[in-house]
Amino acid sequence: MQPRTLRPPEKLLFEVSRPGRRGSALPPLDVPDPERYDLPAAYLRDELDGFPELSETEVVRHYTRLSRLNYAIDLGLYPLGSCTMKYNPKVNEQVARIAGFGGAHPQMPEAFVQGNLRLMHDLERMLCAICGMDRFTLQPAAGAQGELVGIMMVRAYHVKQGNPRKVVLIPDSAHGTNPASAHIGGYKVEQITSNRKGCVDLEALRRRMADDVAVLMLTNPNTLGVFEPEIEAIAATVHAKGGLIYMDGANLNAFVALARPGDMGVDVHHLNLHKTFSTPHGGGGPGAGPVGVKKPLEPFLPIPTVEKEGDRYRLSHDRPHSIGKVRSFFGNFGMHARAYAYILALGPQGLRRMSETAVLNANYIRRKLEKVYHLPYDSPTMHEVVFSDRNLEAHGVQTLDVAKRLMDYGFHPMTIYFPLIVKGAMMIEPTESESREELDLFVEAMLAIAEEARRDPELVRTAPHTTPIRRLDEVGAARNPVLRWVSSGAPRPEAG
Amino acid sequence: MQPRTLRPPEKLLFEVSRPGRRGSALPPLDVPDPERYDLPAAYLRDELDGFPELSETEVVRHYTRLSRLNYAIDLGLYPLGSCTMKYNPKVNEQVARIAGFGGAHPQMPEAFVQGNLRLMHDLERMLCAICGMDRFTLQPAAGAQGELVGIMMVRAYHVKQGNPRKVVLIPDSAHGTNPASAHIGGYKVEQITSNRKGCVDLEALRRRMADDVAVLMLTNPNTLGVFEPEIEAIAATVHAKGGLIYMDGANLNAFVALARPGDMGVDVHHLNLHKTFSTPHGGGGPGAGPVGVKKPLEPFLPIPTVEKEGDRYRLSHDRPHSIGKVRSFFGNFGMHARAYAYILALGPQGLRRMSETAVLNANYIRRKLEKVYHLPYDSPTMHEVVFSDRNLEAHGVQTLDVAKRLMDYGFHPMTIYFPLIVKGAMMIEPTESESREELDLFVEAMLAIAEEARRDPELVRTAPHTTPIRRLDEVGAARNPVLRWVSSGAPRPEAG
Amino acid sequence: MGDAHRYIPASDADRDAMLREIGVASIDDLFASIPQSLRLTRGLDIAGPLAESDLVAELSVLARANRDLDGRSQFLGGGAYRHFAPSVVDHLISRTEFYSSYTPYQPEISQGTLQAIFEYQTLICQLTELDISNASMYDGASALAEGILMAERTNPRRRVVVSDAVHPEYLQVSRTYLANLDVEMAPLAHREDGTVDPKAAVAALASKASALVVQHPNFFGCLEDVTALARAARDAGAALIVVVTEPVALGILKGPGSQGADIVLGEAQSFGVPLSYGGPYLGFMAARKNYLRSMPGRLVGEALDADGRRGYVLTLSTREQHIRREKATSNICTNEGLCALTAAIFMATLGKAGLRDLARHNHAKAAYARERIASAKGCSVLHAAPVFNEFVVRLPIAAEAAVAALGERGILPGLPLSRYFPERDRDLLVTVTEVNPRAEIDRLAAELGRLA
Amino acid sequence: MGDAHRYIPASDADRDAMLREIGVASIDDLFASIPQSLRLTRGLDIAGPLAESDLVAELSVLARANRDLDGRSQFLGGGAYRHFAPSVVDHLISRTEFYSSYTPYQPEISQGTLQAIFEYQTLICQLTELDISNASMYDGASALAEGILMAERTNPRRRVVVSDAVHPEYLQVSRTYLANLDVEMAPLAHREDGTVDPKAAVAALASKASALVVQHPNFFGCLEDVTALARAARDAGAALIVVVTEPVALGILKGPGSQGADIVLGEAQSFGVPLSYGGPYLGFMAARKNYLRSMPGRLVGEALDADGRRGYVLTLSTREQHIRREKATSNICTNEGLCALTAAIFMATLGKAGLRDLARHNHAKAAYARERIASAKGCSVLHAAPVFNEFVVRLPIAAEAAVAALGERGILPGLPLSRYFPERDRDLLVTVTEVNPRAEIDRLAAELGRLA
Ligand SMILES: Cc1ncc(COP(=O)(O)O)c(C=O)c1O
Ligand SMILES: Cc1ncc(COP(=O)(O)O)c(C=O)c1O
Repeated sequence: MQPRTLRPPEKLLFEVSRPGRRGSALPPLDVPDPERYDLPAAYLRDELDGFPELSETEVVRHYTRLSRLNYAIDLGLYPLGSCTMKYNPKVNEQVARIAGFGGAHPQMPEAFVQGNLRLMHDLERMLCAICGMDRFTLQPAAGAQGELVGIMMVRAYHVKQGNPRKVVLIPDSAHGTNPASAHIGGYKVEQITSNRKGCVDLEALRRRMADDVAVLMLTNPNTLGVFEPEIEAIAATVHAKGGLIYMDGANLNAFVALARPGDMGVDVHHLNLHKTFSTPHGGGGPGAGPVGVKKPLEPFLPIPTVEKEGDRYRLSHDRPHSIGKVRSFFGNFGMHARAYAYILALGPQGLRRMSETAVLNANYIRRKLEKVYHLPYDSPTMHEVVFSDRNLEAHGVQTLDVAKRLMDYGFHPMTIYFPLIVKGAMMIEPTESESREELDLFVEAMLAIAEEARRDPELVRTAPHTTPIRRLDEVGAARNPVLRWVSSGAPRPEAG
Repeated sequence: MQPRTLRPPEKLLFEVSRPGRRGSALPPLDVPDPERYDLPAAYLRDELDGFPELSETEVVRHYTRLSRLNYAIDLGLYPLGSCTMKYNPKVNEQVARIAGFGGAHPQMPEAFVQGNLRLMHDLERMLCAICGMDRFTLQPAAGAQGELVGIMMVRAYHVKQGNPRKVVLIPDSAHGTNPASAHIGGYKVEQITSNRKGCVDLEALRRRMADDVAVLMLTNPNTLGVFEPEIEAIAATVHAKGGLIYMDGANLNAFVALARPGDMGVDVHHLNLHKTFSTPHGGGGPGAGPVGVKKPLEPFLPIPTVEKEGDRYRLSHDRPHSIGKVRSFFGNFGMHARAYAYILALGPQGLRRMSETAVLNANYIRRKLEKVYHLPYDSPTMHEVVFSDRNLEAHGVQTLDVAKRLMDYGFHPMTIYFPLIVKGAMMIEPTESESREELDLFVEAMLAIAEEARRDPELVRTAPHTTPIRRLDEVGAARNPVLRWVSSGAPRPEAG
Repeated sequence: MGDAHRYIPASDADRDAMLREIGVASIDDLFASIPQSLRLTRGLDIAGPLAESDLVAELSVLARANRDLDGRSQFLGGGAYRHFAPSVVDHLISRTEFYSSYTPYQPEISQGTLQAIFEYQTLICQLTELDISNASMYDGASALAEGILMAERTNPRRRVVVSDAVHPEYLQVSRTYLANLDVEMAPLAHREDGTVDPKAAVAALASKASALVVQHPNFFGCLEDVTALARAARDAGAALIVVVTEPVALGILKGPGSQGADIVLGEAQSFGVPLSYGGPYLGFMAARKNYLRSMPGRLVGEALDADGRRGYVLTLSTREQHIRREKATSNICTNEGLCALTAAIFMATLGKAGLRDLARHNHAKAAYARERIASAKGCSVLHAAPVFNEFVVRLPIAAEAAVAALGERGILPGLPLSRYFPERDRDLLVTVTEVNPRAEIDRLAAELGRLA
Repeated sequence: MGDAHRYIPASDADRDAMLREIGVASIDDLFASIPQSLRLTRGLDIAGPLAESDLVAELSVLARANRDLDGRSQFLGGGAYRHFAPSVVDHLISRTEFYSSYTPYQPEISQGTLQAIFEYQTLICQLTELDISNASMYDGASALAEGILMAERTNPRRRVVVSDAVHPEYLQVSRTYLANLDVEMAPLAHREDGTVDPKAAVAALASKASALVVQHPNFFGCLEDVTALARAARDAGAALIVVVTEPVALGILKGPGSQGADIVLGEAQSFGVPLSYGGPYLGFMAARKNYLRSMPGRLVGEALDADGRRGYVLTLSTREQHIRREKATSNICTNEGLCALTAAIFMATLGKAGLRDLARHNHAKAAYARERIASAKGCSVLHAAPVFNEFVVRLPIAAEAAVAALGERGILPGLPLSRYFPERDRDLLVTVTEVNPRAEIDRLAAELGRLA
C-alpha cells in the first residue's frame, strides 16, 4: 500500500490567481489610443470581475497537472462501446496545423482557398466510395447534428412528395440522439421493440409500416454490435410504403471496405469522423458528422456544396430545395483534414484491415469473457460486444462497480447501462488499435474482478481505490448544482 | 492509503516487440533495387538481431506511459541547486522548429544560411553585452566543454607568452567538471581551500600565487550561492603574477543585468544556456556552453567565428592561433535559437527582474528554513542556498532521506551532497520561475519533514512511499552492472 | 508482413493465433452475419495507402494551393477573427490526455477535463456577467438556434423577434432548426446608424414573443444599446438574447448580463481557436440561473468524493438525450470540448489585464482604420454608431471587384456584404485586429482610395 | 503592473511582501555583497522585451533569410544527413516530462528517462553488435576524441593511427582534445579506390599504437574492409575504433563489433534528430565490455527497488567528474539526453524491418545516382570501392563554382571537398537519401552534365 501524494490537489485558476500577475503582453500600440475608447461610457465595464491573473509559468503548470488527471487513448485500452476510441495518428495533428489550413479564414474568396476546397471535394468523393452513397455533406459538426440534417432532408423529401408524414420509427436499442434529433425534425417518435436476437422484429415492422411513417432510423451494426441480418427485407418493407431508411453510422468501424450502407437500401446516413476515421475526441469534441445521401435526397443537401469545374473548385449555394444550413461556414474543416489524411494513410487494404481487426478484437474479448460474464444476446458479434451484470447480482455487485474497479487495473471502463434494452449493460468496443497483449491484460482484469466480486464484493463496490479521487456524489451534485466558482467574498448564486 | 495501480509496470521495448509488427512504411522505391545491394556479401548483416518490432500505436503508448514516470519543471518546483531549473518557454520550442532553422544543413553554402549566421552573430553580441566580454564562441556543446575550451585558450595564451605554465588553481567548492576539464587541458590541478565564509581565502591565494599558475578557475557566485566579495583583489593578485581568471558561469542567473563578469577582472568564462537562458535540459541535455573572452584571448577562439561584412554574414576560419575545434560544425544551434528568443523576450528589464527574483526567492527560502535546517555558512545568499543535515543527525536522518521524502510531498529534491565542502549538503536553487505560493508549499514540506524526522524518523528513512518505484539498490546495480537488455534466450554478457 | 499497417498492431501471425482462440477458420467467418449479397467483392476505389512522408507531402501540396499571404494584410471578420494565440495554448491542448480522451463520463479518471470545463464555465459567466454557462455548443450559429429553443421552452409563444443585424448565417441556421417546430422568426430591421432602434423593438414585441434577439457588437460592427433593448424585452415579457460573435469586445464592454440580457450566446473562436477555414469553432451559451434545467448541452458541477475531497462531474444529465431521448433539451452529444479548453487556456493566459489590453488594441486599430478609410477617396463609412473592431465601408465600385483587385496586390480588404445581401454590392465589412500593424492599415486605406 | 513579466510569477506586490518577510527594505539590499564598484548602473544594451507575437515574427524573419529550397533537391551529407522522421518522434519528445526534466539523479521520479536511455543503450549495442553503450556524447567528433582517450587509458602507447578518410572535422576535434596530452595522431592515407589498405595499416601499426581509427562508411562514402583492419589492429595489440557518421548504413551492414571492432562510435543525427544547422546532434559510443570502467559519460543500469521491482539508475558514476574530479574518465556532464531519446524513438518506430528498408532505399538511390552521374558529360565517379549513400564525383569545373551555379537553379548538388582539402577543388561529395525522389536525381545528373 502506498499513501497518496501529500501535495494538495490542484486549485482552481481563480484560487491560484494573484493581483498584478501577467501571462502575456501585447506589442506597443502603434496607432493613437482613442480617449477612453470614444465609446459611450454606459457600454463600458470597469474590469473583468474575478478574471484570473497568472503568469505564463503558472498557466502551464496548472494545465499540465490537470492533464495528468485524465486517462487517454495513448495510455491504454479505452473500450467505450459505441465511441470507437481508436488511436489518433500524430501526423494528423501535424498536417491539420499546416499554416495554409489552420490559418485560412472562412470568408476568404474561393481563389484563395483552392486547396481547402479540393480537400473537402476529395474527402466527399472518398466517403461516397466507402459508403456507396451518391453525395455527402461535410457540414454537420457531429453525429447528432448529422442525424438532424438527415431527418430534415427526409422531411423535405416527403414534403416534396406532398406529405411530410408524421412518424419516425426507432428501435428501442437506439442511441438517445436518434429520438432527440427526430423530435427537432418535427416528427413523432415511435419505438419498435427488438426481437430476441436484439434485432429489428421484421414481422412487427411489417405490421406497423404504413404511409404515416417518414423514415426508419436504424443503427447497423446495432448498439449490441449485431449486424441487422434482415436489413434488405427491412429496407424493402419500408420502401414499399414510401418510407425511407436512415442509418446511424456510428458503428461503421465494423465493416468499412467489407460492405457499404448504400448497398443495403440505406437512403441517408451519417458518419462520425471522430469515431471511424480517428479524429480525436478532445475530451468531448470537436467531431464531425458528414451525411451521405442517395440521388433522390440530393436536392435537399445543406448549402454550400463544393463543386469542381475543370481544375477549379467552387462553393455552390445554388440548391433551391436545400434544407439550408445547420452550422456556420463549412463545418469542422480541421476534422475533415484529419479524416482525409487518415483515409489516405490506410488506403483500401488498410481500411479493410482496420474493420477486420476491430471485429477480430471484439470477438476475441467475447470469447474470453463469455464464460464468466452474462451475454444477454448471443447473436454474432461485430465490432463490439455487450455483456450484463446478471452473473454478479448474487454478490450484490453491479455494472457500475465493475466499471469503477477496472480503473484500479489501469483501464478506462467500457460504456455502461447502454443500450437500455440490456439491464446493467457493459458495452465493450476494443477497436483495431489494441494489441493482443493489451486485450489479454483487460481480459485478466475482467476475470479478476469477477473473482473479487465473489470473494470480496466490498472491495469492488467501493472501487476505485487507486485514482486521484474516489467515487463522487453525483446525486448531491445534481441536487444542489454548483456550476461555477464564485469568490468566497461574493454571495454564491445557488443556481437553479 | 491507496493501493498502487494493479496495471503491471511498463515493459521494455524489446519485451513488447512481436514479430511482423510495423511502425512505419516507406514510399515505394522509385529507382531500380540493386541486386542484393551489389555490396560484398561479407559486409552485409542478415537482420538486426533483437531489434524491436512494434506498431506506431504501441510506440506512442510506450513512451507516453514512460513520460508519466518523470517529474518535470512544468509539474512543480525543481530546486536542483546549481542546475537553474527554470521555466522553458513554449514559444522557444516553437521557433526552434521553424523549418528554416530546423531544416538547415550545416554544409549549406553561406548564401543559404544568412538567417542562421545572423542569429549566431547577434546572439554573440547580446552575450557580450550581458557579460561585458569582447567576444564569444558558441561552439561548446555544454558547460564542461566550455571549460575545456576556456582552459585551452588560456594555455594557448601562455604558450604565446613563452610558457604554458603548469597549474590550475581551483577552490575546493568547485564543480567536478572544473578539475576534469583542467586535466584534459594538460594542467596539474591544485585545490585551494575555502575560508570560513566559504569563499576564496585571499591570503592563502596571495601566498600560493606564482608564475607557475596558469589560471584560477573561480565560480561566482560560488557553489554556496555566495558572491566572492573580494573578487577584485583576487583578480588583481592573479593578474599580478601573469595568471588569468576563468569564471565558471553556471551561476550567472544570480546577477544578469546587475553585474558583469567582464567588469570583475574575469578574462574568460563559460555560460550554460541551458541554465541561465532557459533552454530545456532534456533529461540530460542537449545544452550549450558559450565561452566569452577578453581581447587578449581573442586570437585563440575556436574556428569558425561568424563575422559581419556590410549586411552579409560569413564564417571565418582565418584565425591562425585558434585552438581549433572541440565540436563539429557550429555547436548546438538549436539551443542558440532558443536562448536568442529568451533574451529578446525578456529584454534588459526582464533579465534584471529575472536575477532579482531568483535571488529574492532563494533568500525567502533561506529565511523560512534557517531556523530549522542548519546553515553551514551564513554569508549572504544570492540565487541558491546550501543547508546541511547537521540538525537531523540526532534522529539518524540524513540528507538523502530528506531528499527522498520530499518526493512524497510532490517535489523534486534539491541537489544533495554538493558542494563537497559541506557535509550532507542540501543545495536549493528555486530560480525566478516559482511563485510565492509554490515556495511556501516547499517550505511547509521541508518543515514537515524536519518534524517527521523527530517524530517518526523511520518514515523518512524509508521514503519515498508514493512514487511508482521505491529506493533502488544502486550499490547492487554498480556491483553487477546490467547495462542493456538481452533476450532471455541469448546468454547475457555479464558486463565488466 | 502481409498487410500489416503502422496504425494496427495485429500482425498476420497475431490474427491467425487469435482466430484459433476464437475458434473460427478465417476472418471472413467473423462477417458471416453480413448477407453475401451485401459483401463488397472488390477493393474500394480510393487512393492509398500512403507512407507518412508521402502523406505529409500530399497535404502540404493542398495547403500550398491556398493563398494565405503569410497571414498578412487581411481584414476579414464577419464571424471569425484573426487573433494572436500565445504558444502555450496549442502546446497545452496538444497534451494527449486532453485531446485523445472522450467525454468525461468517468469522473475519477477525468478530473483534468472536468475541472478545466468547470473553469471554462466560470470564465464565460464572468465574461457575460451571467449565472450559468454550459460546456460548449457546436458553434455560434447553432448556439443561437438552441438559445431560441430554450427561450421557447421556458415561455412558449411560438414567436421570436430577431434583429436583421444578427450574423446572416446565424439567422439561416436558426431558420433551419426552427423550420419544423412552428416558431415564427419575426425580423426587426436596423436603422440607418447601423443599430436596432429600441422603440422599434417595443413595437415588434407588442404582438407577443418569447425572445428578442440582437447581436452586440452586431454584424456590421456596431454596438447596440443593450440596456434599452433589455428594458423593451422585459416590458414585453420576452427574454433578451444577445449574440456575441467577437467576445474579445467583452474585454472592455459590459457583460450583457449586467445590462439585462437573459441569455448571452455566440462564437468564442476568437479565444485562441485557429481560423481553420471555419471550424472546429466554439459555440458558447450563458444564461440566468432560471434557465438551469432547460439548458442544452453538458454541464459540469462540483461534487465531493467518498473522502470529502472536492471534485467535478457531469451533472443535471436528466436534461440530456441519453436519458430523456426525444424529450431532451437538445440532441447535442459530442460538443466542442477541446475548443472550450483552448478558449479557457487563452483567457487564463491573457488574464484580467491582458484581455482588456487586447480589446483596447483591437478597438484602437479599428478606430484608426475607420478614420483613415473615411478620408480615402470615394470611400465612406456607412454607419454612425460606435463600433468595436469592424465597420462597413461603402466603396466607389462593387466590393467583389475591389476584393479581386486588392487581392492581386496581396491585400484582403474585407468581406463584401453582397455575399449575404446581394443588393448591397458596394458595401465592404472591414475588420481590424491587433495583428494588423499600422503600416498594413495605411496601405489598405491608400489602396481603397485608389479604387475611385 | 510595474515590470511584471509573463515568465516570472512574482508581481511587484509579491516582491514587496517577500522582502518584508525576509526583513530587508529593497531588492538592492539583497545584492549588498556585490561591491558597489561592480554594480551595473545602466541598463544592458540589448533589444527587447518583445511580446510573443513580435518574437515569433522576428524569428520567422531570420528563418526566411535562409534558403531551404523547401528541403528539395539537396544532396548534402558529409556528417549530417537529411532523413524523414515519423511525426511520432517530435510528438513524443515534446512531452514536457521528457524535455524539461534534468539528468535523472533521482531514479524514483525519473524512471521514464532512465528506462528510455537503458533501451537506447540496448539499441546501440544491437546496431553495433557490441556489449555496452553509454548514454550519449556531445557529437560524433568529440565522441572520437573521447574514444581515443579511452583507448589510451586502457593501453597507453601515446600514439594512435588514424585513417585520413575519417571525417576531417572529427580529426580536427580529436587533435584539439589531444593537443596537450602528448598522444600522437599518426595519419594513414587511403588508397586510390577510396578505402584504407589493410596492409598499409599493418605497416603503420608496426611502431606501436593504442588504436587504429577508421570510418565506415568513410568520409568519401566508401565501405572499409573492417574485418581485415580488425585483424591488423589485433595483431598489433591495438584497438580498432570504427567511426560511423551515417548509422542508417548499419541497417544492412554488419555491426562492426561482429567484424572485430573494439569501439564503435560516431554520430546518430540520422536517427530523427533535426539537421538544425549542425546541432544539437547525438554522439554515440559503444565498446566491448572490457571498456566498461573506462567509459566516458553516463551509464544507465538495471536495479531492484526495496520491493524487488525492476527499475533503472545512473550507475558506475565513480568514473565521472562529480566523484573522480580530475581523475574522471571525462569532463562530460550535461550530454545529449533528449537526442538519445529521439534516436531511440526513431529506431523503435522504424523497427527491425523498417531500418533495413530505410538503408536499402538509401543505398539503392545512391547507386542509381552514382550510375547516372558517372555517365554525365565531364563527370567521373572518383572511387571504385562500394559505397552506401554518398560518393565523390570529379567535376569538369571547380566544385565551388558548380555549387554556386546549381544553387541558382535550386539544387544543392553536394559538398565541395575543397572545404576540407583545398587541393581537391574539382571534387564534390554527393549524398543521396530516401528523401530524394528519382526526378531530383535525374535533374541533378542532367545539370551536372551541363557544366562541361
Ligand atoms: C450509436 C450512436 N449514435 C449517435 C451518436 C451521436 O454522435 P455524436 O456524439 O457525434 O453527436 C453516438 C455517439 O455518441 C452513438 O454512439
Ligand atoms: C557549477 C557548475 N559548473 C559546471 C557545470 C557543468 O555544466 P554542463 O553540465 O553544462 O557541462 C555545472 C552543471 O552541471 C555546474 O553546476
